[in-house]
Amino acid sequence: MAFDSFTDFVSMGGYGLYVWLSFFLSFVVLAGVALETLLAKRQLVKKSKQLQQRQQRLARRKASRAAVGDGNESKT
Amino acid sequence: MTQVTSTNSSLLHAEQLSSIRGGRVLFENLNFSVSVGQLWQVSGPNGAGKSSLLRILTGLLEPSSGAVYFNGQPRNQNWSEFCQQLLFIGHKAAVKGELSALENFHWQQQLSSVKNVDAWELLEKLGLLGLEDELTARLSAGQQRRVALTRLWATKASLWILDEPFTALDVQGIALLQQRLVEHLRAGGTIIFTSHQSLTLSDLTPEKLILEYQGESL
Amino acid sequence: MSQLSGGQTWLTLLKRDLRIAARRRSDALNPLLFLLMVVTLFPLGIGPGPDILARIAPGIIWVAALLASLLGLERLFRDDFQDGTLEQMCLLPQPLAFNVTAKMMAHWLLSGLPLVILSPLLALLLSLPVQGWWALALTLLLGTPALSALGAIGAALTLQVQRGNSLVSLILIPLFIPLLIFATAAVENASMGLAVHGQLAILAAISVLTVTLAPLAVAAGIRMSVN
Amino acid sequence: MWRWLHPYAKPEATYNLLQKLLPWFVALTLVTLVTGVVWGLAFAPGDYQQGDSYRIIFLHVPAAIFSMGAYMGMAIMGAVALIWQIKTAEWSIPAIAPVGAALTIVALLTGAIWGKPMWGTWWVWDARLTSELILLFLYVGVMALYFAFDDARTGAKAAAILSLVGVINLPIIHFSVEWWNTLHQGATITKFERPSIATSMLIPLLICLTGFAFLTVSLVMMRLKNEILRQELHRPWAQQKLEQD
Repeated sequence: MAFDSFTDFVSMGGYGLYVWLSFFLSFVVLAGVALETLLAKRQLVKKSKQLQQRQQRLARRKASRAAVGDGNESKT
Repeated sequence: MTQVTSTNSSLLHAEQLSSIRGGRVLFENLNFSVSVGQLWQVSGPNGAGKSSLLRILTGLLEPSSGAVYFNGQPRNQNWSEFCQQLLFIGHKAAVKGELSALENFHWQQQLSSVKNVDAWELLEKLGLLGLEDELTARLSAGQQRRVALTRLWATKASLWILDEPFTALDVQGIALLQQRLVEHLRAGGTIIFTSHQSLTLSDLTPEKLILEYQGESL
Repeated sequence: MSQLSGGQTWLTLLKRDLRIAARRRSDALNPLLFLLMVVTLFPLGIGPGPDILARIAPGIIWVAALLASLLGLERLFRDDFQDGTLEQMCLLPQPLAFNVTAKMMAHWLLSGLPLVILSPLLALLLSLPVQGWWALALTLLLGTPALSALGAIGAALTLQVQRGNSLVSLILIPLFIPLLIFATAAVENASMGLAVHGQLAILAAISVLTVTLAPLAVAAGIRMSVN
Repeated sequence: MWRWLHPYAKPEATYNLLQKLLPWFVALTLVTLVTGVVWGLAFAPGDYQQGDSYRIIFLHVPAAIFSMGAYMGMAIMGAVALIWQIKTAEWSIPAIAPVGAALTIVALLTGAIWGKPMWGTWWVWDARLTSELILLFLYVGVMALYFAFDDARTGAKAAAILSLVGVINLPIIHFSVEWWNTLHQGATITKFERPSIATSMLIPLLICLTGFAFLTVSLVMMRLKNEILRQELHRPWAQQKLEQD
């Protein structure tokens, strides 16, 4: 341990503000990137659900159209 | 010439072409061979991927998968020769609005290195005489289209790929263009084009390639 | 072979661009007027004292030149892109990377060269010492080809972007920095009567490097945009 | 060998690999970073010249090194993407750029904060800080270009080309700024320059360096996973993956 007491550790020989500020800001920036990545994932989940609903609507439409049609259409 | 393959007789050969645009499958696993002297019509409803297919054939667009062969070889390997043989007229007419009809023709002629065409005769044929000094931007859509089509009369290319060549043309223009297409085919040329309307090209019936609209995503 | 040689195609493309530019003169003229006006703003903003003006003249002129060169860039490929000429350029038998140099050359003739010609006037307005005049003209002559080449990259990459002008600036300004540093240093040295060969050589080297490599990036950008 | 792989299967395989590896990398990041930072803050001896303010070095140097490393990595991926047409390499560019930009911001912030006690001012036009600032601009350009396209695929390709253009310019920019700095500030000795560093300080610094390396890689992997899903959103496998969590 390079410091005698906890207050010493916090004050960093008078440079406490600078040292702790830089560690804090760095943490904020890097954690911000990680957080943004996780949030983006959520957005993707939402978008994927939307896309799937659209696909289902299309599939349903297709199925109903095939049923109405002459009936001997091959499935694709 | 040197390479003898199964696709040797075909000028342009598409293998397993697929195109996905904006998350939508336009077409999948398309195979066809275009032989020298053939006329091909690509048809289908709006959004079926006709233009995309033509652009893939010209190499402007990368297919999502599959490959295009020219003279039996991968097209990108003899790209320079392919470009010499190719004439492509797309949706965008490649006509400069800041230049007159005559100048536009002049530059196109320069780039295609065809020297023996009488510009005045051609302009007269296309009904552009008297407008030759007018800036193309001030001409009507049909007239601009005619300026773009002057390229068909001043080219040495044998493979023509035309995207909706008949749009904006009047009856006369359509007849003129059809006549030119027949002429090209008689001379041994090859044409691939898209059109909504079915054509009556005297005794020629085009090979048909019909694309269907694919609504669903992959 | 009756096919056009690469050189003929290149010249044809260049001549066509110049012809079109002659039809819309304001496109080439506006950036120059912009440059002139920006340069006029500085004496008005910081006072007309010849000492301070002469001290900062190289920086002002070069910064203004960089900004002016960004102005017309959006148009470099945009019209050709929209009317389909760019597609046809992709389908010429000659390599696209070679053909785009014709467009870069046209751009330089219309934007870089007038700047060189205009430079004595700018030097005069900012009371640059006479020894600095020729250095300024030389740095512009050596540096502006790189501006056109880098600018073409920015223009090609942003073709599909609507209103991409601010984006082009964002991309290009960091890349312009070395030119600014060496050019202003050369002009400063020259006005103090010092040797400038080193800086000019570096400027020339940067230009040569940029002009040879940029067409590859421009061609890749155009193929991507036409896609 | 890439050619033989089925083009559709490739991104999925990459995704699965990333998913398998990511927990390990996150764990390694946490272990090394916490060790390095605690060691550097609490156990490493103080500097006889700069006192305890030098402890910022444990953030500043790794961030600066990997901000440039990330750019190199991005440019290499850009080259791979353009030469061999490998999609995942193309998509890694929008994944790397924000991480690199964040590291650059960290390097700039810590540099400025360190500068205050050392030089008495928050910002000096020191060659390294200036270079770092320009690096940030380059990152911003790549990101802005990527986001300007509606189509994420085209955006990634444009960003790939730009990152390559940037990496060729990077040495020129660096050299010019260095030269400009000596020209204008002559005698200023940058205080970051240390002839030698005591072993007791070097060990925690090295641990911090590995920590930042793992952090960079982990963040890039996280973002690349997202990017692959974004680009493959219309494929069933991507939708299944997104449903699972």
